[in-house]
Amino acid sequence: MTAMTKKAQKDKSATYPLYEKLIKSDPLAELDTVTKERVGQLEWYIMKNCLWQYNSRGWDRRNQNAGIIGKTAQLLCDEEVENSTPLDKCYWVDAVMLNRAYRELYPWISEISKDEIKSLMKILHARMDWVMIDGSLNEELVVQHY
Amino acid sequence: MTRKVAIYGKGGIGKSTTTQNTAAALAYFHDKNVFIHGCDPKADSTRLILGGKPQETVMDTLRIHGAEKVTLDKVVKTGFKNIRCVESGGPEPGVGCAGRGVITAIDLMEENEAYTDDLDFIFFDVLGDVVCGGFAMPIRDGKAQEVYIVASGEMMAIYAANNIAKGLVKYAKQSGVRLGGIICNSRNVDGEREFLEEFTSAIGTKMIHFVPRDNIVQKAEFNKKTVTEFDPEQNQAKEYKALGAKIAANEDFVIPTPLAMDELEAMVVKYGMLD
Amino acid sequence: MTCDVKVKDRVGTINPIFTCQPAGAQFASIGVKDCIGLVHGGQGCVMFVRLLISQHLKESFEIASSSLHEDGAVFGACGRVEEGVDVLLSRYPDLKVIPIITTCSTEVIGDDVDGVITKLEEGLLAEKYPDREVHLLAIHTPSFVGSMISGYDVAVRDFVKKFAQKGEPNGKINFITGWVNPGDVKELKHLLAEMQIDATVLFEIENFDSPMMPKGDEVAHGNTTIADLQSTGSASHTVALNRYEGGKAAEFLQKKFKVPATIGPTPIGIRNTDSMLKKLSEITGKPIPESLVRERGLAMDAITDIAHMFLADKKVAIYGAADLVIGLAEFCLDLEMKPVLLLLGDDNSSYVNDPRIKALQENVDYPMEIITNADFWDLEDRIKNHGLELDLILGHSKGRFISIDYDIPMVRVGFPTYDRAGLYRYPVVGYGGATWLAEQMANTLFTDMEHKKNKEWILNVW
Amino acid sequence: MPYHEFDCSKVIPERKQHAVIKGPGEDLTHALPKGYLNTIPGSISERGCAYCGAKHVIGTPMKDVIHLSHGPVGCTYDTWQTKRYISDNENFQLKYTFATDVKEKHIVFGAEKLLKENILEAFKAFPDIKRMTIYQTCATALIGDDIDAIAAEVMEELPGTDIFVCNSPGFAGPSQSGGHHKINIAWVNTKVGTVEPEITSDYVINYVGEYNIQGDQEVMQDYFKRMGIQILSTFTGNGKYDELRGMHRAHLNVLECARSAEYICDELRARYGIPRLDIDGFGFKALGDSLRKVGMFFGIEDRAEAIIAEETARWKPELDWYKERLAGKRVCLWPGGSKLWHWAHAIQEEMGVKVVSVYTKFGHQGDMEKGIARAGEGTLAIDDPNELEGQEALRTLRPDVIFTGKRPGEVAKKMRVPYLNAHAYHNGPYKGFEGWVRFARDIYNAVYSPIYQLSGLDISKDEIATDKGFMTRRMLSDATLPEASRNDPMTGYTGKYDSVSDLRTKTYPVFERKSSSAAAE
Repeated sequence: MTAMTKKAQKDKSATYPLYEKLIKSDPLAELDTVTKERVGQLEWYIMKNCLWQYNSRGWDRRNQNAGIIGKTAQLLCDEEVENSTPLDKCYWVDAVMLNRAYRELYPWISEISKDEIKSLMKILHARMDWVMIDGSLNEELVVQHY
Repeated sequence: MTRKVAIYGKGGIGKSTTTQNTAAALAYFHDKNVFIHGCDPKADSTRLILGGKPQETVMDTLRIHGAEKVTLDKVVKTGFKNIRCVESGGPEPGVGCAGRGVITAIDLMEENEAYTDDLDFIFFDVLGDVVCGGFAMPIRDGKAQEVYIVASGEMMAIYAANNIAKGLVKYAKQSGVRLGGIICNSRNVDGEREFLEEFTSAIGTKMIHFVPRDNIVQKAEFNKKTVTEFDPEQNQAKEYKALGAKIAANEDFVIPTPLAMDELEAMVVKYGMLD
Repeated sequence: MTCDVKVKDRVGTINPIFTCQPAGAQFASIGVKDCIGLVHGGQGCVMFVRLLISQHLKESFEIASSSLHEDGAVFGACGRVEEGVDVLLSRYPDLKVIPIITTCSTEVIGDDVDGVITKLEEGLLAEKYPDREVHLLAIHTPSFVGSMISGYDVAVRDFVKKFAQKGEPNGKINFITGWVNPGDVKELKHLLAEMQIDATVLFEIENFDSPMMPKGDEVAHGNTTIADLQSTGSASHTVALNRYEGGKAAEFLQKKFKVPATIGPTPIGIRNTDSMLKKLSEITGKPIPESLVRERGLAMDAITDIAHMFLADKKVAIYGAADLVIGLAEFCLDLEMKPVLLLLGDDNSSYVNDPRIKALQENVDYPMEIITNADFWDLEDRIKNHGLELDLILGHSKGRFISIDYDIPMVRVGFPTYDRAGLYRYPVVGYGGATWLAEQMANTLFTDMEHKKNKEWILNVW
Repeated sequence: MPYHEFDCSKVIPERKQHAVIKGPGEDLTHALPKGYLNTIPGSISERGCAYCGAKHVIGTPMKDVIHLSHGPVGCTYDTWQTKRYISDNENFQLKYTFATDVKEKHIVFGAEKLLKENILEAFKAFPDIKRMTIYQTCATALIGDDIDAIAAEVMEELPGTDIFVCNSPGFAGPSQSGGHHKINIAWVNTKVGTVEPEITSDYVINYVGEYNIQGDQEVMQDYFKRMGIQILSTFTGNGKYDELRGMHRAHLNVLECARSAEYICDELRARYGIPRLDIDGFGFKALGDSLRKVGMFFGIEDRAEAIIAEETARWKPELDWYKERLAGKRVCLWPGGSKLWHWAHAIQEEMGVKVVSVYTKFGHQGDMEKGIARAGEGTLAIDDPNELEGQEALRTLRPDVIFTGKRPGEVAKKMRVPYLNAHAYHNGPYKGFEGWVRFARDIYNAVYSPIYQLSGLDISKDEIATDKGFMTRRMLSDATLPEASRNDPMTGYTGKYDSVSDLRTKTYPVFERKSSSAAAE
């Protein structure tokens, strides 16, 4: 019953950080067609099937992209992935799904070297930051409250 | 043909006193048929005419008995010289919507055809400043056609007058309402007359009358009477008689040109009233 | 006296029977041709009312909103009316009439809609649309006054007030139907035609039962024209069937244009239809033709089959618009039924003085309750907690769960009736309406007997 | 920017920025309409108000609560019984609605006393209900009644009752979305953390942004229960007031409709460190992946796989039966918010239809981003389409079916385009594996209705086939299919009319609990 009368944690909605523009232009623009092609495929799958990249604020999207794409890269390279905290675990879960889909849909992944994978994923990360944050037309990304 | 007059002015400037004394003078000296509609939630616009008789306000009647029970015999009282009086009434400060009360009360009076053709004057005595749509009601379509602003030489009174003029401009086009002039209810401050004359001409109107300060007004009020009723021989009664005559004869009605803040401040500085 | 008239004894509303005034004004507005109402208030005041009406009619139609947002609520929103009128005119080339319908929010902030109209007429209309016939009118329907019924009443009056002109007497009568269905208008026009009476019908909403055409180009709309409305001032007489839904307009025409007014009866049931025809005959000098005698005979024949055998003594609760509820109650009494509870869903204090209600009070010989300003809890509470027993409920769809949860058969009648198919198509007025109502009630009771195994075998022979 | 300008909107140029057609090679940095801006007066938008967003959409699905609106009766009446969010407690929230019935005198003198009497009356009328939500409306917001103060007063006087106040008047924002937002934040600010819930599983989630339309929530709940997951609360469909006060104790927020629901999840993440996982209950792949992810988070993916296998085996063949017959059918998508993206890609992949347009009624740019990304090239995307734009689009796109609301559905009907109710569904639920087949069934039934075939015939000039007494959907849908398909013994959906009620009496496996400390991480 004491619980019933307990007051809610009344702190007002937190103020969230603005974000730095990192990517100044489309990272795919200058690349060779093969790379374009491959990153395009990886991006296509995310845009059609995933929701994690759409968190409603820019700073949040930045974390999501880094967390999930980063962990996916590790998985694709058979590296250990940190998932001790609940938040990490969420990133990891989405990364695992992505890892599976990529390996299944894009056989070329198993044919290229780990370094190539890493650099591809780096470009993918930059590309996702560009499409979802730095190049985005969504005017709400900079709003600091919910 | 009935003249519908709205009296505006800063709170505490003496609107109600001026309105009632002018109305009494018009009725007594000029034999005019007058109606006063108090549009102040405080409902103190008619007590001098009614000799302090308590008056059930329109909104109280509506609250207690319902809108369809609001009838003239319930809410319209007749006082000195058959001046008919109605009070809109309204909420305590800080609750509800007093502006809505003004709108509703005037609508109800019109529905009940309270403003009969035999009237020479209807005075709407309106609370302080035009704070929201409701308090502009008396200067809207088909309501008052002429407005007089009660002011004095005090800075705040002039600010208020200027604001009211702004509100008036907004409605002038659509409803045809015009400013008839500024009534100076003197506070005996230095340069008052000059200040008001400069201000009034600056906003494109005139000071229609300078009502000097005279304690007889308070004395009459103490007896719940207008000066005219209390003692028509008093000088102050003559002042109101003169004011009434000027209003009755008034023919220049204008759309005012309110001053910008800096102009107004310059003028205030000029008359050294920045304290 | 066994019939009491009471006011609901709670201040609040649990499951409302009515909605607010702007809805009534909006329903009236769709009856006018080349007219789009502009509701001055929040968007929900239009979005949900359009939904409500379209659920009932299974049709679409246009009503616009001034889309009041935060800024407008604080700083006044007349500008949004000006913009709204311009946007409507510029996008709907046939648009001629724009009623500006106020709501609670814009009445509270005190937007001067009448003033804006003057401003628009001298400004926008003169400058941007000089060669176009456009009429603007203000309809003040604050939601905190009356109900959708008074809103409809006010709107009908304001349309008439805006357009009516005194011209050469046109020998027509004004025929104000009240808030009815397309099927009712059709039936009423049929009766007028049989009587050979030339009438201006307010409002012509027959067309809201409209077809789906192979080309896919059909649009449903009201058919009362500006000319119709103008002519109301030159009519020889006004008949307003419903006291509370059109009465104001009739009174206005009488006062302003000296057009004599007859108010009522709501022609529900045989007797009320008879007296409507009688009054029409007196007003116009036209005789009641043989064809209607026969038509009436059909109704008598049909009703005789069911009244004393099946309907007699059935206890009925009726809720909704006062004119409808009273008319239905009167008809039920002719059918030997027992209306035991009438719920009039708004706070109109003049109901108690309605001669029809007085007549009920003087003549019913069993306990009857009439509640004004009623809500559905007045009905449900009596059933659930005070042992009220009913055989039948008459009313609109919003009361459906009382019928469902307490297993009481219900005939949908009134507005809205979205949970039954096509009811807008059938009249409840006139002889046709009387037949339809009586047979609906009978069939509904039959279905219930079978569903409850309650002497269902009785229908083996009939 | 590939803006699309409607002929009917040339006179209101600002509309041009609200419609785009995504061209070849274009992405979200090229194609995104403006969104969630003030509505143009008189444009005849489909938007509702912030009051309905708070009370009608988000608040009312809460099932064990008296929902009281403080204002004139209309707001309450108009929004009452216009939705299909059911509950497993006899639909109390659908059946009962409460209005303080504010009249002129209350407007002028204040309505706080009236409000208090109302609260007491309502609790008196329903003695078993101890919880209440109160919603401000335009009128009471303008006169400035202090609803919170009155609520606090009553809670003092009636121990055991609890009242939630949502101040979201109709004019608060461009659309209902403003109200969604306000009620989310108000709930987390005033109610979360005021009850300590009982934890009965190692795996505890809040299911956020699910409103139990025709039973969606109960379908998803069935899967979670089969996985041994405790749903601490559902925000708000079929949800309990006190369960929602205990949201702070979940291990994971599973988020379905990301917009306003996202705000409460993110606040819970910031204040209580509960992470959020976005899932998607529509479509076999999306739903399967969603269950896998939740399972994986708790280390019980095998339980998810078992369900996916079982459900897919049961329903996939029926889905494919429809897919073959719906191939290439053109669909206009005009839901309110989230279904825009939940459906845009999935119905193309799994039902074979082609999405030719994605509209959002009240959504933000973030919603449209998903819709555009998931829809194909050349899809027309419109933010807040108004009456004329909607009609113009129908004329140019010529879809076989439109998913939209009831009233726009009537417009489509007259233009001979069948409609499915995108907000309340036709014969849902549409979530879950079976639900997805029900959705396909409804589309098929709409598209191949013999009546729609007949309605196009002009008997005054067209050829009339006098040799036919009837046509079946199958005759129409299979006409051009290969022999094998035409002889397929399958006939589509084989489930019951009511696929939800049985779930309420179902028994679930009991799973052994680990030590509660391990569970939290």
